[in-house]
Amino acid sequence: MVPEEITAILQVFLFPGFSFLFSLAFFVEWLDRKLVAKFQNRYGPLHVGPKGILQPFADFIKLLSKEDITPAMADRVPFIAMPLLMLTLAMTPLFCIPINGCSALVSFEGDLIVVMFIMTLIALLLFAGAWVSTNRFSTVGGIRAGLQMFGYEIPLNIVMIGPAIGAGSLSISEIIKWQSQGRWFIITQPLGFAILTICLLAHLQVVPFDIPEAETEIVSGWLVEFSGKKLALIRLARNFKLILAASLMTSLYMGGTSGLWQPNPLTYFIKLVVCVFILSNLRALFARFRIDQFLAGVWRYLTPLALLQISIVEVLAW
Amino acid sequence: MAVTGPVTRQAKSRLLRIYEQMPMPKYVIAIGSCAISGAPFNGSYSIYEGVDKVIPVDVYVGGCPPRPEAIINGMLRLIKKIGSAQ
Amino acid sequence: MKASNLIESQLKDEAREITVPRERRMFIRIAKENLRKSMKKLIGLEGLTHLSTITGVDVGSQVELIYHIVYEDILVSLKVQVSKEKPILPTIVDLIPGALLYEREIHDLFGVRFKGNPDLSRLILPDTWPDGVFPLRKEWTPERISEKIEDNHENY
Amino acid sequence: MKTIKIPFGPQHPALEEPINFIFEVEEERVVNVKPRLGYIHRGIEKLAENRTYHQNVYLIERICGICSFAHTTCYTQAVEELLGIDIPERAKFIRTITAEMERVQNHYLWLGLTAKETGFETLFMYAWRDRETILEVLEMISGKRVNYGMNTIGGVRRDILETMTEQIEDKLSHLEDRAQYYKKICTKEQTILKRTVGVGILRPRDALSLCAVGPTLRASGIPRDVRADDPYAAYDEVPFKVVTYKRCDVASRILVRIDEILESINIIRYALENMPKGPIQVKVPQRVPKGEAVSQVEAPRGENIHYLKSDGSDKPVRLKVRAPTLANLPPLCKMLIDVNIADIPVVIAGIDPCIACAERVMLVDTKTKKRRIWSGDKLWRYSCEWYRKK
Repeated sequence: MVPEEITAILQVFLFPGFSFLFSLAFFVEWLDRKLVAKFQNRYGPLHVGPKGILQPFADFIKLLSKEDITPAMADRVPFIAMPLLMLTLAMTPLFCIPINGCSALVSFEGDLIVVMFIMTLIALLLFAGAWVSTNRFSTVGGIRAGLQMFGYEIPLNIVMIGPAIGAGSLSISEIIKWQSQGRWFIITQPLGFAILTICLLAHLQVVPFDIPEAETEIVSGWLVEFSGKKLALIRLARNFKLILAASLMTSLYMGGTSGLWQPNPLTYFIKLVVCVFILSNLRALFARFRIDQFLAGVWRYLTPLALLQISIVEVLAW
Repeated sequence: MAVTGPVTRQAKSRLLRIYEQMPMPKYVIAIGSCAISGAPFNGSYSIYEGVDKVIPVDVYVGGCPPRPEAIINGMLRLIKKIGSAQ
Repeated sequence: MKASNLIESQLKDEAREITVPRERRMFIRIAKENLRKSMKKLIGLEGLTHLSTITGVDVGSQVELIYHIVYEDILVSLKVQVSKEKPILPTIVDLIPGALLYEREIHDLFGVRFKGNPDLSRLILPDTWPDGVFPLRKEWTPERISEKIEDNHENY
Repeated sequence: MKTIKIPFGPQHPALEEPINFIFEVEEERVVNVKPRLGYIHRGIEKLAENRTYHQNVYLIERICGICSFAHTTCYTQAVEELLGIDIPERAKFIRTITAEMERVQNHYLWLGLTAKETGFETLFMYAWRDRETILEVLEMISGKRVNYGMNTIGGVRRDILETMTEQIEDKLSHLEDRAQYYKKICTKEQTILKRTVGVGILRPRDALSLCAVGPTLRASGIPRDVRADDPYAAYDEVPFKVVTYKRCDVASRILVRIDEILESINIIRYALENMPKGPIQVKVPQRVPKGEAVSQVEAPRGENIHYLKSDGSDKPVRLKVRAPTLANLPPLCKMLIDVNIADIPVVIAGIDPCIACAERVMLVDTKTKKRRIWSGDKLWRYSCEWYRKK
């Protein structure tokens, strides 16, 4: 085993790899729940571990121990496969995000396109999972998820291309290197950053746009039939989606790991926390939109604004 | 599963259905004297005297309505019971 | 007391007997036949008429229905009696659409059928309730009811 | 109307009837609605016939957890009218004060739940936190948070002492500026307006013909309020304004209820200042003379009617109770016509149903005649069960 391979394996499994991402997932969920609780004037998780930090981990274990029901009507194989697929798909793009130093584990020209493709795949998978679990709620939830996806996909992808044009390359690591001279895209393309946040909220199905899982209307939308281990994996996948969203915001618009001094994971971590703060702040401020209001809003405002942003970037090549 | 209020004849079938839909392990806590014994509505033609006539109950919380502290106490007992059963 | 004189003048030919226990209350007993006529008159009065509810009372061989109507600030109660054997009354849903649920409730608990009511399906009692058992009638004592119910749907 | 969190225990609104709506739907639009009640029918009227008048006070109090004081006031007034006694002035004032406090508590609870229906968690948490302050006041006066047990035939069982007044005073002022704050939010916050303006329209003509009551009626511009039309307790001595709004939709129902909170707080303040001294209860015989009485009360949700018939014994011959929610059901069905499916919970919450709105919504698709049963929201089932954990 040649030292490089060992370090590569170590990197994949240990530091910016699985174990780090797992603990980051639980930490991010805890942070999100604590922040939203603070906004809503209540405590949030308290008892498990210091300040409740182990609460998400405890929930995960509890869900694993719960009985795992597969509804008789649902077709078994896709129903069981769906949570696993969702977890893997949610995790893979994280390897393209540079966490340790300036280049990610997997960085090649065009990995931004791969990330975008995988994010669309997740949304599609969600629709398939809902359709497979043959429950009236989940079918309606799935249709709403599908509709919502049509809404936010286009502005999301356009706005993610913005920084790539600005930095002249399609690889996230290059974009970060370009931004490391202090020219963060959030300053040059503030509109792009705003649209990216809104679309990521819709991607994460978080309150203003949690239409597919509206508790008061359709119990919990497409999630309703999953229980036990499957639900645990889906919730974990959701945490990874949150990390993905936050790290996209940091690396594309706020210079990822590059900061005032030598690029290191600490700056990335701080910016990640800032982005999670922004996301949960928005989450606590709004009521839920109806699906037709959401679509109307997106097609009337978000998409033209995104096109405007791209044209500005194209013309001025900031 | 937390059950409050009297179990009426009409609602019994739904209570049973939900009880069966719950994934194992199942625990039931009956909150309020209506749930325990039908309290002031005893003798009415349309209620069952207490939830335990319909489904097995683990913890009873008395009071009409029970105070918040009484409910929290009931929950803690339930957690202790779950712990010991594990 | 302008409003109460107005009502008295309107309904004096149908009314068998008018009692005024206290101000802003009025009980008027009318025959079954001119229930709709007096109801039309009451609604005809300008100003705000609003049917609060219909109460059923079991008075020995008859079932007495009391229509509580609020006009201006007076609560008028029209009392109509109908025999238990042939409990049929004309409906007032076309005059006051709000009466639909009250008539269904009275039908459930007293067994009074309202001719012309579009839908008299079960409102309050469970679907498995045996027909013919009207809980609020005096002859159905709680014991008789529970014993009738037990043998009716033990399969539940 | 409750959530699955543990602290919302039974003192959460003990709702009257979980209801089953049958909607006929064309794609997203609701075409026809048919309500089905009975999930919580406890046969109270039959029970009341074999209990003495004093035992009935406890039974009537448990009809609905939130407007329990309105029910007992209505019942005791009917009995007092039959007995022909007049309760002491001070008792009347205490009844008015407690009734208004119950209204404030109910409206805060309703504000939180409507926010929950539109998905606005934060406002839900805030409204319910403020509701705790009024619950503390009620607990200080009556010893219990919800079914206070204050009312008895012939007066009130507990007195509001001088020492309590300034505590009540500063809690009221806190509640008042919270209500102002919520009013500002509910008129400016875009997301709430988007979900409530123009939703669940009830025109004044329909409201009248379908006999709507309470805030639902007043939100369609009709100033009908039992406290003004048929004053009971001390309402004839206390000046107050009947709140109405013209816009006939859920947004105007929100504003009507918030204004009523402010109005109630003024009533409480006025009543506390000039409450006469004197006894709070009058001795009452066991037997009630023969006769019948109808009494009306403005419960937080609308007009409450009790009909009482007695035959001289110590048990009533007939006691009829009509809660405001039953009167608001036909208008609700009218409002639900051609409403978007996603708005159904918001419109139902609009009339503040004293029903678990555990509506088992059955969607009958008119085209395909396919009947899809949607257990609208298993979490909200009142009489059956709450999920212990989401």
